[in-house]
Amino acid sequence: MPREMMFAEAIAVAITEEMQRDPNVVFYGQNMAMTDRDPFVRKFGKDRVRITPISETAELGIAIGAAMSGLRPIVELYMAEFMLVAFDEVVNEAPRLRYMSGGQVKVPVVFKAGFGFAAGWAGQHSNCTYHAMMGIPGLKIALPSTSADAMGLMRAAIRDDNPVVYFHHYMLTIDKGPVPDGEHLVPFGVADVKRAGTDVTIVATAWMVKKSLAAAEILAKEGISAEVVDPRTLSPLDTKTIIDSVKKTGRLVLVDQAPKHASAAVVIAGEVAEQGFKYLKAPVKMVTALDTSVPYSEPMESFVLPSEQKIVDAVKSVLAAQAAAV
Amino acid sequence: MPREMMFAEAIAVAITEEMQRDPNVVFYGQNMAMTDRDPFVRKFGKDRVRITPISETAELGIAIGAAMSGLRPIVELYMAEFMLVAFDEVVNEAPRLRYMSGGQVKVPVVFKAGFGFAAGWAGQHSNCTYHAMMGIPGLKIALPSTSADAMGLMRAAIRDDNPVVYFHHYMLTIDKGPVPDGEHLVPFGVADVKRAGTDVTIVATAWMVKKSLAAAEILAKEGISAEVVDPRTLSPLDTKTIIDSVKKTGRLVLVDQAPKHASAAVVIAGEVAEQGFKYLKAPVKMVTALDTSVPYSEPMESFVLPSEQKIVDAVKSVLAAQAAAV
Amino acid sequence: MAATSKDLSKDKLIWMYTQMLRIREFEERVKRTFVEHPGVIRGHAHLGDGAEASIVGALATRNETDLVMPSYRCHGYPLVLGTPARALMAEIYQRKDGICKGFGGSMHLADPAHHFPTASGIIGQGIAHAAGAAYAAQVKKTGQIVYSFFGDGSSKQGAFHETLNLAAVWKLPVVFILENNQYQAYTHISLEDANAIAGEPLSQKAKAYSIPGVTVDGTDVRKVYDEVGKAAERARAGQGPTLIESQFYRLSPHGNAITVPPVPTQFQEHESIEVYGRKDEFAAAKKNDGIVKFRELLIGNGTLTEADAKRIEEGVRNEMEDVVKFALASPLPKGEDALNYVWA
Amino acid sequence: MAATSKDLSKDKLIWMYTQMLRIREFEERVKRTFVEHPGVIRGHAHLGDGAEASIVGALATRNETDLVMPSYRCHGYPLVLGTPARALMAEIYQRKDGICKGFGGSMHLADPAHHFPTASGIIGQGIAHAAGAAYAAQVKKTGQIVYSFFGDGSSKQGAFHETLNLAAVWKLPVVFILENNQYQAYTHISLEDANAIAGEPLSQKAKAYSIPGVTVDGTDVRKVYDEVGKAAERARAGQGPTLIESQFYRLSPHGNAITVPPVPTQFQEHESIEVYGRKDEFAAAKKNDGIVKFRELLIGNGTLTEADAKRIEEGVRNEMEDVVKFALASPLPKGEDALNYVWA
Ligand SMILES: Cc1ncc(C[n+]2csc(CCOP(=O)(O)OP(=O)(O)O)c2C)c(N)n1
Ligand SMILES: Cc1ncc(C[n+]2csc(CCOP(=O)(O)OP(=O)(O)O)c2C)c(N)n1
Ligand SMILES: [Mg+2]
Ligand SMILES: [Mg+2]
Repeated sequence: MPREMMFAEAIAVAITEEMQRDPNVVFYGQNMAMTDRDPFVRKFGKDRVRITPISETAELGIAIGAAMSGLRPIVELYMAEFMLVAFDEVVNEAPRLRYMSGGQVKVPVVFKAGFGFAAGWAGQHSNCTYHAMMGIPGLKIALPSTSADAMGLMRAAIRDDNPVVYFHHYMLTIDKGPVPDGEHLVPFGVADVKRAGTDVTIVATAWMVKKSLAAAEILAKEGISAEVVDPRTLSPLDTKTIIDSVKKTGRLVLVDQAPKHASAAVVIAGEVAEQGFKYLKAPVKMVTALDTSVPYSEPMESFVLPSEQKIVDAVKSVLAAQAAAV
Repeated sequence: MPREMMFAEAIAVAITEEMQRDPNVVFYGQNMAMTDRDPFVRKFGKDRVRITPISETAELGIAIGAAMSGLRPIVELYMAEFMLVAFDEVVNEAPRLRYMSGGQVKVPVVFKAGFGFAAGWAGQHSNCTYHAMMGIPGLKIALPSTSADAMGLMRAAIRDDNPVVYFHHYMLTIDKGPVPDGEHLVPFGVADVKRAGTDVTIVATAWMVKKSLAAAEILAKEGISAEVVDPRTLSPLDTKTIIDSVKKTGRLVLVDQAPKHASAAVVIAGEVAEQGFKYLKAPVKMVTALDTSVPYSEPMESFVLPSEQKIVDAVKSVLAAQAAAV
Repeated sequence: MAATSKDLSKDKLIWMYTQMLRIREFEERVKRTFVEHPGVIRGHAHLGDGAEASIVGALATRNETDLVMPSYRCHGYPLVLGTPARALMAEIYQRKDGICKGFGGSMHLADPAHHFPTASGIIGQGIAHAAGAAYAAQVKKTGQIVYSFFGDGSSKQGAFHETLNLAAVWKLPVVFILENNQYQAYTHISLEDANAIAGEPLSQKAKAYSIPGVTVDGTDVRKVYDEVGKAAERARAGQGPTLIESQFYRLSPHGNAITVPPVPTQFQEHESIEVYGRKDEFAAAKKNDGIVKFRELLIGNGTLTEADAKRIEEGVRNEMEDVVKFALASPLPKGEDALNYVWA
Repeated sequence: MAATSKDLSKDKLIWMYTQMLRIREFEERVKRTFVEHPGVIRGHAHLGDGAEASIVGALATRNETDLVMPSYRCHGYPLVLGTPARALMAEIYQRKDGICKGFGGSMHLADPAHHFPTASGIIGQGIAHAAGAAYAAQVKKTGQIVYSFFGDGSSKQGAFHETLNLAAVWKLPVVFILENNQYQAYTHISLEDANAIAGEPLSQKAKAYSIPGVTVDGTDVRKVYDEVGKAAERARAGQGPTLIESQFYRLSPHGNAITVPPVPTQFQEHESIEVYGRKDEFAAAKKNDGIVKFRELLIGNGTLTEADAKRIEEGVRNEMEDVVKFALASPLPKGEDALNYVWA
């Protein structure tokens, strides 16, 4: 019987249960595990659960070194931007050491990071950085949008023998949703159709899935049937499910919280231009952040970010568009 | 009368002449300006030309701070990967400080970096990192493919009031080409048609332009007329010139040295899927590195990277492809 | 020789006391805003109460054009530099009249016209920016020096290390002021700093760069003035940087609670109590308030009468009352304003 | 108490001398390859000649399962750890029989089976990886310690600073060996290190982390053994890390010349001469060769006869002759082999 759980709770449960299952899983980061009363410290002790200084390069590098020696570290990063001061570890160490060693080592780490806090955190704390990690061979990226996916992907990330960047959208933190019983796992590289539809495909991730589902509701009332596809992981990316949906609907809207050229949307659009072109009856349409940093003040922040209304408008525009003249 | 110049020389001339023109231009980095015999030190002295320790975060951060105080620093980074240890400065400081200050400051820095050294430098030194900087509002990216563009873009980069990442493809270092006389400038955001053609558009950057031009030669012998477009700057990206070309040819091949999802090619493909869809007579085709890190051994490295032959094959495949069935 | 606090004029001492009060009152008003006008401040705001003596003692040594680069906890410094408090509060309130026109917010104040170029929200990076400003001053021979402020936690970031070495090698005119307020967000320093764990001062980090390292009581505005004064003199003389550890206590929690909209956010209890249950530590810090101590001193040595002090305090309260009113009345920016300032 | 070099058995001393010779001869053969077999080595190769006494003195203190994490200048260490020299040379020659099957090359050797997990080509990052291996040893209580080797230049990278603090706070079982060979690529240390400029040892950086810092003559294999031995003992006893500055001189240039294909690449003159024109410095370093000094010592104290020494030297030459032949004969990988090992 599925339980109702908050997004953040689902992640915590996954980490706890994986730590129970496997003594090699360790968990550390800044501003966690401050005292013995911390629930993770209480359960797993101060060897496996630790607090770190503001030293992201050391934190991530130590995780990588420990992973090569048999641990499975999870590093709590709170905000994905904090990885940027240590970005070499994320994109040029963790995913490359195995390859460069000719397969002799593996680097099972999970870098867990919040992102996209569209609540007045302004220019340096509100970004979506996943595009900078896409296409890095050897690096996996999880980007859940529901409590169930959050739990299942965290479990899978911890068990994965490859480095994983696990993104947690802050705006979903306290959202509740059902989570299946038992050892619920979500495999990497399998997109999920969050809502079935026939007229148009909307591909969205994380918070944008929520906004797209809301937009789909509005559209439904106007007789437009939108299918909402959530890739759930950006690497590997399940292009097939997306193209299968486009095959059915012939129309594609991509929604992403990042500016267009820094988005996952544009990558998926490019893939569809290559692999799904023949199914498209209209140009794809992207609903992304405008090309600005995220401003502090609320009216400006709202103006810049994708909204339900912008998604609705985009869907209508692709439905109005004529098919390509051959 | 245009002079023949090596690519690296064209860059050095641009830096020298800009330093002569503007006393606020400074130039520093690792393993340069070691002694008083260094040509830049001789001309401009040890205040404006300096050597730095292996401290990329300090090097880039100091450039940013100095730029806000009226200097126009150029930082020599040799290999673009070295920016990754200081990536926050590149994508989350330099391009955001002006915006966050409400326009009160500007950050005219040039981060100059080699990349793509496909000559056995293996997994950590052979990458193309530009995708991770695309779509960052406030950050410009130059990616020249000829001596003339190298000079003109460096000059423009130094004069630009925005932060610029200037990529220098190592494999082009000693290539010679004509450079126009005088203060040759190449504006940002203006693509260049390196070869005119009618049957297919090839979009390529840096070293891939050279490979694409060679492929176009081969294709020409088989009666296929390929147009080769070089965006020259990835931010701003001149989508219009690309789409104008596609309008003419109806077919698009994109060539990029990076793995597909980490490429500029996929971004451009996504833009064309949105803005140029109606002109496409066939799916776009991307010729990118395979989804591996770059291996050390030559046969494997060659296998992974794009080649003239792969470009030729891709062009033929898009010419063979049927138009989308509406 | 650097001027010492003994030579401070009565006017300057009163100015210093006033600035300390202005910081405290400004921060109190920021904090109260979360209760009185929920939603007016978004994101994460961080207060400088407890740091007043350290901030003012340091900045009192400035020459007119010297630059100041604080961390993201940056409300106090521009108040001292002459930035209109109205424009600062308006920024924190997301308003068009904000010093950054509503683009930056609490963590990213900037006022280059008053010698405060910018602040970065990413730990440690501003230290490098400060050194860069010092490099510009050195190359352009402006005679300026730069005051770089950052937290104890920030000294564990690579940027600190790289910048201090390079600043020492280049003999940059910069004073590094490590504000040791004993906490890095919710983390007590005893959990993260090797010097602190060994019972050694954080100023010892200076030895890694062969520059002077000094620890000073950051609740004593005169001692801060003296030590920063010496360092400033060194910097002006072309002798390079100094690392000053200024020890004080942050009197408010790290910042307002991090909540997800629409859950309201406010300041909670201080971490010493909330996380660690150390009521005594917090009570002792409250008692050791640099403002209270300076007031007693100024009254004790006849610089101020009780009545003078009250008048100043009243004046500051009135100023900040006006500031809040101004900021509340200032209009929000329009959505499309967001398209400005992306490119220079 | 740590065992001292006085207690070293004759066998161990001879083993140490042999390992030093093997490193030297291996590196000579790498260098000669550029002349004798141009194109066989690609990219950038970096030699450890000059470091032999430091490497072997340090590694002679190892227990069986202790881990070693060098920087990208990594040929020497695995030779001492027992990695077949054939597999190392084959890797540098891009061959299928290479220790990394041709995927890594000179900068990225790895042999976890012989306690050498990996090396990183990006400066400073391997220091953090080494601390991570030590963290794993601590959590898993394996009793292992980790030897982390990195250059003087690398100590200016943020990763150094962050890792040493965290290793000290966590009391990780790791020995940090800062190989001060006086150059960072083409840059002399006097141009980039604040300690060096002040005439102070780089081991002083340890004070920033309140851990022991020692400077040792890295051309004296016995002194290195003694100091690293003490640090290893400390690490084994759970007392945390030590920073050892081992001073020696890199006898070859930084690496083969950086050229663009098809321009051939080779080793040039040492930077001391090529860049700085300091012939005396280089000549003095050549004279102070740790291998020559150790040979004299071993013959002087009767550990070896001249004939013994010659026999060992002959043996090492023969071994490396075979190694080169093996590596040349080993096949190149196939292109499509590149698709392996991307994912675990
Ligand atoms: C690179 C990075 N990591 C983490 C954070 C999150 N963070 C914001 S403030 C802070 C604590 C800073 O502590 P300290 O330097 O002591 O300054 P204080 O807040 O005490 O003034 C942290 C960890 C950040 N902003 N940047
Ligand atoms: C982050 C980074 N910056 C720059 C480089 C280029 N680089 C490679 S080796 C080297 C010099 C290293 O000097 P040192 O640490 O003294 O080691 P040594 O070569 O003397 O053994 C540099 C700067 C790099 N690999 N990584
Ligand atoms: Mg603090
Ligand atoms: Mg060195």
